[in-house]
Amino acid sequence: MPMPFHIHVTVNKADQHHDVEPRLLLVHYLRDVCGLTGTHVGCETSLCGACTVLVDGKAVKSCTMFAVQADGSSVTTIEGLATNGQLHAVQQGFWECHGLQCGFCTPGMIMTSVALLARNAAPSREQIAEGLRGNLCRCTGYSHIIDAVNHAAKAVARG
Amino acid sequence: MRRRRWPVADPNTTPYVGRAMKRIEDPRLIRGEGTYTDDLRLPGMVHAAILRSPHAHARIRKIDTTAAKAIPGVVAVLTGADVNASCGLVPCAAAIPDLKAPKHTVLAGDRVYFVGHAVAVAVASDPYIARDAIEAIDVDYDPLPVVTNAEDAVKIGSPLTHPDLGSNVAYTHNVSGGGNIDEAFRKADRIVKHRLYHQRLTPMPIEPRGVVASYHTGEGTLTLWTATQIPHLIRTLLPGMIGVPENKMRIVAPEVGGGFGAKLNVYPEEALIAHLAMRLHTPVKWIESRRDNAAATIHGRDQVGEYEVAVKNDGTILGLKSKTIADLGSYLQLLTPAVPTLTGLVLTGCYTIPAVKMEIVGVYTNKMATDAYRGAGRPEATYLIERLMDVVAQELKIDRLDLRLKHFPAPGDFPFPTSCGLVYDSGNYAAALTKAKQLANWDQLLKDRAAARAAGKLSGIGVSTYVEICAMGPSKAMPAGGWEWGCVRMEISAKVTVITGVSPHGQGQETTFAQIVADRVGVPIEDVVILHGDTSVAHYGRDTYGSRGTAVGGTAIVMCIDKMIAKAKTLAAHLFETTSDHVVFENGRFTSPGVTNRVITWPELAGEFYVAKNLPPGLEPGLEASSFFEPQNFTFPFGTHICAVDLDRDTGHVKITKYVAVDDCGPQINPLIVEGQVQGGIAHSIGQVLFEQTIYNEDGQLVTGEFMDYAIPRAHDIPDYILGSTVTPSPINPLGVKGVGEAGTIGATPAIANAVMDALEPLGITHMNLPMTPEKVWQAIKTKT
Amino acid sequence: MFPAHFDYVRPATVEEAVKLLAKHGDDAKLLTGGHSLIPAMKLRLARPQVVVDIGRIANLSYIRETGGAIAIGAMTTHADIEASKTLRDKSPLLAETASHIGDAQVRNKGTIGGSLVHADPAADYPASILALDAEIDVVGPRGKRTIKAVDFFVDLLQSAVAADEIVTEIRVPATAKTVAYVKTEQKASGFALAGAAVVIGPGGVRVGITGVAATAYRAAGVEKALAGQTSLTPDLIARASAQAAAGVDALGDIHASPEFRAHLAQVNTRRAIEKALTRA
Amino acid sequence: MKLTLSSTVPADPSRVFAALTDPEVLRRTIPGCETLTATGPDAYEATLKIGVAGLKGTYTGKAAITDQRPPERLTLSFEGKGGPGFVRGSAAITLTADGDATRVDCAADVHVGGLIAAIGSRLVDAAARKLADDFFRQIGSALP
Repeated sequence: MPMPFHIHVTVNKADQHHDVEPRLLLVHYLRDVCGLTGTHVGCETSLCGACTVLVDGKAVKSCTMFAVQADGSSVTTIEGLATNGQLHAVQQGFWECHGLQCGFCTPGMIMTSVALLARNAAPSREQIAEGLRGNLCRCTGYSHIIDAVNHAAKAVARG
Repeated sequence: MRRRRWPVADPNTTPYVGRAMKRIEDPRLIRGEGTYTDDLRLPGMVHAAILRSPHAHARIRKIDTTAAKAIPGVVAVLTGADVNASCGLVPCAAAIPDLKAPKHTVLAGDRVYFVGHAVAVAVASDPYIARDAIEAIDVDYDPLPVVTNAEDAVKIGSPLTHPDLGSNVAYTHNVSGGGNIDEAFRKADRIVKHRLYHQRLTPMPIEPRGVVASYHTGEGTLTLWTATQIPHLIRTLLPGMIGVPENKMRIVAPEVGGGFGAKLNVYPEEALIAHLAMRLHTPVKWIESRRDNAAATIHGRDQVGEYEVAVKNDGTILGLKSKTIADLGSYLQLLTPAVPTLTGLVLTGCYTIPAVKMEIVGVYTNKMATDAYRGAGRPEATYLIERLMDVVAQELKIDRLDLRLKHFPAPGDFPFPTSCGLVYDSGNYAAALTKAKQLANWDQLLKDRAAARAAGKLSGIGVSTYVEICAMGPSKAMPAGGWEWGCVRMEISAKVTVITGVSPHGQGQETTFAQIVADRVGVPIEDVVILHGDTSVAHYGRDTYGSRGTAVGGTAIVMCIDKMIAKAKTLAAHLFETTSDHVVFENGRFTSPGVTNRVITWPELAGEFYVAKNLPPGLEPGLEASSFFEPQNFTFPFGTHICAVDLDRDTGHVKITKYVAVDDCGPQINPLIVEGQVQGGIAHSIGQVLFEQTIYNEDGQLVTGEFMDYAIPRAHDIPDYILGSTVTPSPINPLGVKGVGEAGTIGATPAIANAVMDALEPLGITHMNLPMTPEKVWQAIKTKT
Repeated sequence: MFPAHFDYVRPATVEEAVKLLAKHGDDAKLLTGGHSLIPAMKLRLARPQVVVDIGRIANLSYIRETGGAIAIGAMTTHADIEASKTLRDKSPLLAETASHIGDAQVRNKGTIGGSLVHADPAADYPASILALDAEIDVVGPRGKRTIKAVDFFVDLLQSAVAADEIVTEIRVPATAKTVAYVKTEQKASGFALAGAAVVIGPGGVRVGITGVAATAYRAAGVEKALAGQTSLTPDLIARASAQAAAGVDALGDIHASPEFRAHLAQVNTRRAIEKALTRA
Repeated sequence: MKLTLSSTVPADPSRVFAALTDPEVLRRTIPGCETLTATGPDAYEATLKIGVAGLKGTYTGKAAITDQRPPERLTLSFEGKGGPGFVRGSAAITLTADGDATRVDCAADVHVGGLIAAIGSRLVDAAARKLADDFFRQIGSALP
């Protein structure tokens, strides 16, 4: 049995210290060790994007990263997005524009969109679609999701 | 240019119905606070992993679980020999005469019949160890001959999927209706023949299936959380499998991450995990991997057919004959054999076709079962009739819209009996077509195509005018009751609790039902809560499928409200010292003009009902009503979809340049949600027409077992939609609503396919199997140029 | 979804990592961005005993000019390459290619060194690495050596990097703006069914093709047909591009037949040359 | 999956034939062969660690040589299974003298199942060819 590995991760601004098995995936660490089940698992080949979180501000697929690799990093999950109970602009956009149906892909969609808007504050519809290439949705047909990200971009621009 | 069609409504403005309101279910979901099956954590919970067959057909010589059991943390390793006697048979609810059905145990017995067939289960303290354990199980297989193609499977000498059944043919189902088909074909000037293929599809909800079971030994009660569309049907069927009585069984569908028919089933794992919880005296969780979802959750479509249309030279269609071979896979799941027969029900589409004859042959192959996938039968029928209309128009050189218009029943012809034996409730097909043409700027579209063709480009326009069957359905036409149940209770605080027997999983009925209830009861929408998906809360129900939620479930709630208001009026009359017929109820206020100036509001009345000190004789305390709604017919939404495409000659790539959909689902409770349903449905069709396909190789190996190899649409595959609607209420229910969950998928597949074929028509290409992949398009172009 | 057990080591230096590889031999795998290795481990197609995470080694992530070339640290992510102003200005092909890899999340984690060593026959970089005539530095127990791009992709999933070696740096020459990468993607995975990378410079045209065969390759026939030509007419480009898969044993699978892959190689080569020329 | 492969081994057919039926040579030349034991005349049990690059799996299985007609041809049938799935099939091997060397033609019918068939269909065919090529190259170099 491999030696457990001690990690220190800042998750949604809270310090977390745990001994973990090397094989524990970051997504399972977040869900099962930290109890943050908003990050979902939809595939095992790094394609669906439901598990997307921000690691040191960058969108990554937490199913394709071992928890040990996040040692020393700062992770933001969907649960850490709202501040003081106030929805993030992207969350608000998804709500306003019916950007979700079953909601399963939604946390990953939102996290990818947050990172997308951080890189490009005023994306075109095509750029939004391209930016969401790594996130699959089977319910919405994406059109309302693109509306949602657009809505968020405009809301942020308005301040 | 695209614009938002539906400004989101101010939540404080009434009426709520008909307005684009933000969803009530969203705040928890966008915060990551929804509880899906995999999010459940119970004390002492252990984790199951299932070992699945790598063979499409094999005899199991021996299973050695010794090494797996020795792994620290492993709780149990069990095979079919250990569990099947306690788990009954996986049920099929479809009543098809002379159906040959194999015994479907939860784990394989001495044979496996498809890749992904469950062979053994390991239970461990964590899912990693459970995975270690199934890897350590040694199964000795003796491979047997495999059949993977349904057309081959009906040939003499084919390997048999189930040798004990003696044949691969599960059933032959004949539908004929209307006039004499032979006479129709005798009178025809021409017989137009066409062969059409509906490829196998994998539904791929983003949340795979999952089950958590907990058994209370002392009480003998079982609680089963499962990612399902049908908690109530499971509660009806699971008792017969595992022996826990229905009234000691609670089924919960927590948040469910998409269904599309894939979760409209009773699966082996539901019985197996329940049994393990009982056997091991501890809660057990099983979560499906994507690979297992692709291999062992139902597939859709997989039908191939030969079709013949009898026509006069002026385009008049006299009759339609079809022979369809439906690939059922190796086992019957809940509705497997019924789905192809649904195709037969709307074979004539939205046209007057005097005589029809259809033969459906359901065939076993060594593949996963097919079953209801979004649209279930209607996309198949719509694709074939709409392709045939184009083929007929092309052969007779008449305009394809004229051909369609010529065969539409007029608005005055409704209720319209069809040759397939249905009675369409209401419709105005020409109006939808006209509106779609307007939105598409039809004449300009034709000019653009002509210009593109003149410039040597391959440009096409496709049209589909469809009708579908929704609001399933009248119980006499359904396998296990098509009614719906609801309950509306006004609490003592005047908050309204609504319980529905439908089980939404993305369709937004927490919002649409709240809109209906708030308007009818006259309370603010935030005072309404919709409960669903838990059989201990919603005691009865027939769940969510077949675009039935609002039309059937919503109607049950309307009936409850009417009963509740009638009861409230009795008390109001008592308080007004008059009779009920002198009480007026409006906007949440009870008055009695001419009797008194007093106004009674819900809080006062609700208090009286529960304090119960001043009730008239014979009036029961409490303010609650429940109802079962039994629909007298299905509803028949319809519409017109128009699609324009450009083809890249060099790469075969199809680009959708315009997409217009006009759908008539009756009055829309929430246009934003309707729009979402239509857009989502069209996306499934884009996938089906252009790239999705489930592929088994000749050895029966599933080679599209992951998102790496099975493509579903992504954001950049989606065109800008132009959506519109017409409103033709249904007379079948008091809301007039028809249903819209599957419309997009039913209307869009033929529109897109017809567009691609239209683009290829100048080259003389008249046939292409779905999906119309770049390589197929390129090959077709290459052979003609 | 659940990888098998492994031991995890996280060396701080390249030297330490090389020692670990030498010690564990075939049982060890390097972990870089993880986008090839981790999915394979989750499916248990790969089950190394020891995972050597070189993600924390300092100074393996950089993009800087050195003489006439741009040096890229092996652990530089696709996202950094895509966004690099230095590359966009001096050698834009690699940045353009990086923008075609996977998706935004994959590009944030995946590294150029990891991708190259994996030598996936349908990965995007190999076409450009070949067209750019890049050099790849590796360090192993026998010291440091430099591998030329043409020698790098040996066989299916096999690069010239030995199991005990680590890629440290990739160097690409500064080029003109007349470069392009054109790709047809496998619809499901986003990998290349056929990708063509083109560099048009004073020395001629260099073309790298990925996705078509067991390894990426230089399209020698195309290059030869265009060698010494002063005017790249559409007709000449078309005739030359027709050689894009000449003599190549094209792969076939459910996503594309060998014939279609070879055809797409030709089409994308032509389109890449045309696109590159528009950037002159 | 049908595979046809040709290779040239620098030795005459009788020596190549002898090598192909010699367990000791086979153990050294089959890519990834860890153990190979004879269980009867021309029947073997073997453990192979095969795959490409890091995607290696361990397979245990049986092989038998039939239809021997030295030094012209033989048929090798095999079945193996491991974590990633199973492989089974047969290969008809024909040896033809080609100057001082032997041309080896191999017509194989290979069935793979499980994960290896489900994942990366693109890679299976190519990997099988590579393994066969490696094998014949090894045979060539193993001959004295």
